[in-house]
Amino acid sequence: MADITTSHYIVLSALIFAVGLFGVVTRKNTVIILMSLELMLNGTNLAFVAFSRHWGNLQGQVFTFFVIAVAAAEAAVALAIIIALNRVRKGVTLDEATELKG
Amino acid sequence: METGPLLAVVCLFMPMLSALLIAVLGGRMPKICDLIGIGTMGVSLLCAIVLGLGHATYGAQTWEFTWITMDVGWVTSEPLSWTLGITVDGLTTALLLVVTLVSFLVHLFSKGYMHGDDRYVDFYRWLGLFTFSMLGLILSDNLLTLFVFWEVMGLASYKLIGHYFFKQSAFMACKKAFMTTRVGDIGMFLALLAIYLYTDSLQFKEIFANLDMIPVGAQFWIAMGLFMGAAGKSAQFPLHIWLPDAMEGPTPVSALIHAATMVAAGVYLVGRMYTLIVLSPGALVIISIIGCFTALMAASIAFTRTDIKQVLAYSTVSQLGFMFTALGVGSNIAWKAGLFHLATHAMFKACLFLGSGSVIHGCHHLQDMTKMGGLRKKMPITAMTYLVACLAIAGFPFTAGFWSKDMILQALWAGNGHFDDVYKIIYVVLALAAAMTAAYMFRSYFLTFEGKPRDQHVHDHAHESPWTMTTGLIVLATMAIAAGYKWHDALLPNSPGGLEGVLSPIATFAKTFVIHGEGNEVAHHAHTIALYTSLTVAFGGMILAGVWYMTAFGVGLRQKMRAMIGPLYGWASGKFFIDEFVQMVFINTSIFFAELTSWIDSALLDGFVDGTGSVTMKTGAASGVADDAIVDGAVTLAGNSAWWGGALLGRFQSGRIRNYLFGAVASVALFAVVMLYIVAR
Amino acid sequence: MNDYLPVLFMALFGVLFATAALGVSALLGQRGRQNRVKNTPYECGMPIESHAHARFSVKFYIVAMLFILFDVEVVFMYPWAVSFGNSDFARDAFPGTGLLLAEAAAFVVVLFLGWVYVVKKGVLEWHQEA
Amino acid sequence: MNLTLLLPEIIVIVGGLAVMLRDLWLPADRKDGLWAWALAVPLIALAATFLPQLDVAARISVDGAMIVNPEATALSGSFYLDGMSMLLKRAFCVAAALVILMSREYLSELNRGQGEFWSLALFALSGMFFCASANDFMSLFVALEVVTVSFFVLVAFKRSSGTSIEAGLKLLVMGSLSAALMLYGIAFVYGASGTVFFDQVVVNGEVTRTGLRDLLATGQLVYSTELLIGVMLIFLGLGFKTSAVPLHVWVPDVYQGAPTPVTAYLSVGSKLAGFVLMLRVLEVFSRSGPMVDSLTPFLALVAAVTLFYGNLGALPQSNIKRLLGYSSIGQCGYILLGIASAWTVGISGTLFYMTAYVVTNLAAFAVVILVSRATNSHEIDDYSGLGRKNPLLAAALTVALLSLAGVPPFIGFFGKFMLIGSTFGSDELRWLGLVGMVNVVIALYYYLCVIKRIYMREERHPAKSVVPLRLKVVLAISMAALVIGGIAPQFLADKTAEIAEELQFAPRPRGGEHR
Repeated sequence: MADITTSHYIVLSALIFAVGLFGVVTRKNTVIILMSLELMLNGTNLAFVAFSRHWGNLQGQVFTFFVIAVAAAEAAVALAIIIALNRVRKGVTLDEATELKG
Repeated sequence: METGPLLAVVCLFMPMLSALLIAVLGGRMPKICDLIGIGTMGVSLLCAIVLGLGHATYGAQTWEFTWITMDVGWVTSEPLSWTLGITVDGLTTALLLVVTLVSFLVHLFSKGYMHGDDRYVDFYRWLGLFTFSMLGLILSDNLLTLFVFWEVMGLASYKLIGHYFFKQSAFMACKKAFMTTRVGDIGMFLALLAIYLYTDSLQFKEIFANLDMIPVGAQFWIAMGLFMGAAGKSAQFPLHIWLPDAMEGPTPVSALIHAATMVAAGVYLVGRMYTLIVLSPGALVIISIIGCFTALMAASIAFTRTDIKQVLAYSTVSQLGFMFTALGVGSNIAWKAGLFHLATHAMFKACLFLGSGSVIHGCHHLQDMTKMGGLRKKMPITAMTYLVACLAIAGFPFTAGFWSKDMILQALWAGNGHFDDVYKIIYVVLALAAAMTAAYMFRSYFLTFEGKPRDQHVHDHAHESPWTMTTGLIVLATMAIAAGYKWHDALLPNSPGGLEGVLSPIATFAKTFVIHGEGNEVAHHAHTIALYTSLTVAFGGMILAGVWYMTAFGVGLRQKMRAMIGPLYGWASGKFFIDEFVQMVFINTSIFFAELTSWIDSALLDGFVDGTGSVTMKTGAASGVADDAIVDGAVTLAGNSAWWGGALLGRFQSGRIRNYLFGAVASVALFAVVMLYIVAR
Repeated sequence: MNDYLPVLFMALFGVLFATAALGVSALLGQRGRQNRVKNTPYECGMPIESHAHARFSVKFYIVAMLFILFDVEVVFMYPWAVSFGNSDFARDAFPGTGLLLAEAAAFVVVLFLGWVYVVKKGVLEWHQEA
Repeated sequence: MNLTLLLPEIIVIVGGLAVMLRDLWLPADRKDGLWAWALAVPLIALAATFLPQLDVAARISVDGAMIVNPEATALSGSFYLDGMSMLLKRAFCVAAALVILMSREYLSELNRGQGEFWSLALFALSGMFFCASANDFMSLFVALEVVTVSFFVLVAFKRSSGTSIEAGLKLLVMGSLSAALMLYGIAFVYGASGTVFFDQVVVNGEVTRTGLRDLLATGQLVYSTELLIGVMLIFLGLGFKTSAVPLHVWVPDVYQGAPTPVTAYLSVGSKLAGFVLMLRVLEVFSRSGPMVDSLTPFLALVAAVTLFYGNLGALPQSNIKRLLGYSSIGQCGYILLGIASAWTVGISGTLFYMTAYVVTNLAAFAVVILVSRATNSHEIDDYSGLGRKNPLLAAALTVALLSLAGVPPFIGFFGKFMLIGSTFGSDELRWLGLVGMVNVVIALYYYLCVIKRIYMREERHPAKSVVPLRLKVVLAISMAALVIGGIAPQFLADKTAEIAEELQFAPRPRGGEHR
């Protein structure tokens, strides 16, 4: 059997991305959704790093750093919002956020 | 910018300034809003007068600026350019004078009439905006801004008619006015669209230069579309129904809207687009027939009204019919006659409306003529001016109305060489309508001012109005006589300051018509016949009214009449012979006719419009949105289905993030699949 | 195939271990004898003092969050350090860089200002009530 | 490295930090005055954009081909200053300044977090600036996230209010999802091309770094399915910011739930940031004909669905903010018409419309803020009789809505005209123009429904709005822009046409013969 090629990494990254996507769509708890989103981002990171190796330049790796940083910022804000949601609506599931509609 | 257009621009923006100033300052200084209004309108009037006096020098000037030039690249390879501007020619100058004069006097009049009104400030604000839009409409050199001003005027008139919005009737009236005119606007809008599509422009001069690009079949429909818009604004059958109801507005508003401005806009539109309309003889004759029918119908209804403003309202409808009848002839003189009558009518009808306002004010908001009578001694100025205006509208010799009506009849008799037989019939009918006009107007005069007071209480408390109100009456009464000379001169094609600028395109197209020009033997013949006819109908109508109403209600005067007429007819049929004759032949017939038309009016047309309205409202109530006056039937229907579509979308918008997420992911996937399919193909 | 062998072993081992652990506990554990004491987490330990879901001060999360944020920001130091030390790389990824130090300084200053904000807001003062 | 080009960005970032720090040392009773500091920042930045040093030719001609002028780039080519970014930066400055003027009362009432609000607004502004100048996918992503994350906080700023938090959460979840999708798309593009930069870097005649523009122009990078999927995902992710279908569902909810000044900011700033990036990405990929040909049906599809979704969804609304939310989706659809057509006139129309949209929407929101302060409600029914209570406010709202509806003589009309007109250039897109026209009618309906309530209904809420000077300034500026832009649109139209030329889109529509 052949070596592990870029394609394999990409398939893996797609799978991680898909798992994250699945979690985002099916989960109810906002914290878990957040985790799933991180999973999606990490799937992408994997793809970036794999492509970085494939092309022999470091752009993909640098991109990954940015993604990590942005993801951290997003997570910080998200947790703050979730805490605030918990204070106002006494819960952290998405069912707490269904007032705006129509 | 040259002097002429500069003056016109100042004239145009003064009322706008007034509306803005009042809107800004009105809250803090409600006392001065009338002064702002009157002052700015004074400046406007001054500009118009200077413009009118210097018309010979200014001639037909236009001022235009390029709104936008952009490379659109899909119509022509040249960049698309939209030019807007104002045009100052004879027609514009004439109407500018009329509008600013009446508007100024109405502003002044309102200071007295509307004194103490809760919404005094609002009233002046909308008055300003209304005048602005009317002036803008007149000055526009293109159909685009004309249409914008047309619609803004609709809104302003809606607010003014609905000034007493807390009264159910007033509220319904303004709604009806808005809705009915909107029906006409559909036609107008389609016509505009067609014009733009065929000629690639909405500028008058471009349209007239490219008339040959409009196919013959389309000419008729464009003309009819324009007329439909005009009929809505100018209250022609069957879209006239809003005007009598609109009397719910304050009387100065009636004087402004229903005498000089808004109802004139339709006539102006037809007059302005005459070069185009005249291309289609079929459309012309339809305009004439509808105008004539409206004139007769409204005149006969006017007989049955006891409310003084209602009489004037139907009289307005009728007189507008006269104008359209004339315009429908499609000859040089007809054009002049129609617009000439527009100008003279503005003067005497504004005088009549303001006079009725003065009476209503003097009688403490009483409008029923059967409770009046003998007011001449109490309100001498009002009575005198009202009488003068009545003479003018009746076509008494040497008043303004005489000249213009004479010219209308003359134009009708001359015809245009296409449907001359029809025009002859119209001539006869219109002459009858003119006679009736004289009769019902004097009926209203006699009932109000002459004879014995029928309600002593009202009579005792009646008083003459303050100077702010009577000034307008006197000026307008003077104009009701003088206007005939001024306009008559101005409108004659061979006199200086005439309207050749406007007429020259018509002259070009006159080749296609058998236009009977001045000095022609037929025209001379027509002139003579018209003169006799108009004299006959004027005096006939006035005498009939005098005889009938003075004998029936004024006992003293009836004695005099009997003494005067008795020896003549006493041998034959006794003292009430004339009464009965008039009753039988004239009044009964006309009452029957009036009732018939009134029935058509109320049962059919009102029913139709109200029915449409109520169906709309019911649908609206069911769906919860569409009970509105702005969007008319067809759009409402489309709107309702669209609304359900929107409500359906609202179900997607469930507020649940999970659904959103799922929807988003699913639709991204869907998009991807669809796209890959498209790309693979 | 050789590349996948460790993965395969890893997976096999994981599955085996899990099933073995479950199987052994099922085999050795005595079913059917259940009572309250049996079901407590620590059957033979200390009596439970409080609920497992103890409430922490929200400060705990905030400080944790701040740690992560500042920690993650430092990640940018790596590419910077690499390119600072490796002129070949610097030319490759960021050609024409004469301001590498100043850039890093600006970055650190901004981070420092963030730290000033945090301190001034009193987030790091533990003794104050939340 | 040309740091001067970054001057507006530096001003905004330093200003944002200064406001943040200033707030820390300001006594509580003087924090109300902080708005003036915040206001100064976008104004100074706006002034800075007019500096002659920033006026660098964006393209130069080399061997007959127009290429990106290296002088106009900074940060190793990640930052690019051309006519489009300049125009948008000015628009962002105006938007931020107007929003700051609008927000002062709101913050005084909230009485909390003044420094945070202003500095976040300014950081969002800096993010928008970088969006306008982004010249590689890294800066694109980071700039976009700076805007988005700032808005997460701003939207949820009223943390005592359930709706505000809920709106924040919705924005957050949808925003993160779309960011992840976009990122995945970028990964695809990177995988297909091997670069995330738009421009190549040449040192001593040797290409040290490849760029997408050059790869596509020289045919080294050709159309492939994964490239197309990547670009589509990028457009969908950007579509989240611009409220385009399918990632638009958050819009009405967030518009309704967020504090109104934030909604106003979101509706112009964040949206335009998305659009300018869409234009940038499209510009890069328009170097390759097959790419544009496959993107066109995709964008057209998105535009059509967005138009219908926004305008139909707006019809049954009873909440003005929600209505404006749906209307914002609809407006996005119009702008996408121009982007889908992807030729000079369409792009010019897009830029024109975007600029016009800033003042128009902000004017509408300014009135919404004022009215809701008096009536404490966002129900459209509570606008009944506004024409009598506050004639000037009513007039301002009417003008703004008419301009949004595209009624002449207001500025919105020309934008719509150009956008719809641009689709008539090509046979493929003519149907889209018709869709646009149908939607103009639908949109007119619901805008007129509001106007009808303003003028033709009895007032329901007697409270009159008091208009503070700051809001008067906002209204005066936006009204002046609306009307002047409507009466004399030539200046802006010329400017946007010039920018569209510079962007080097196809001079004539694709797929359609020229009449």
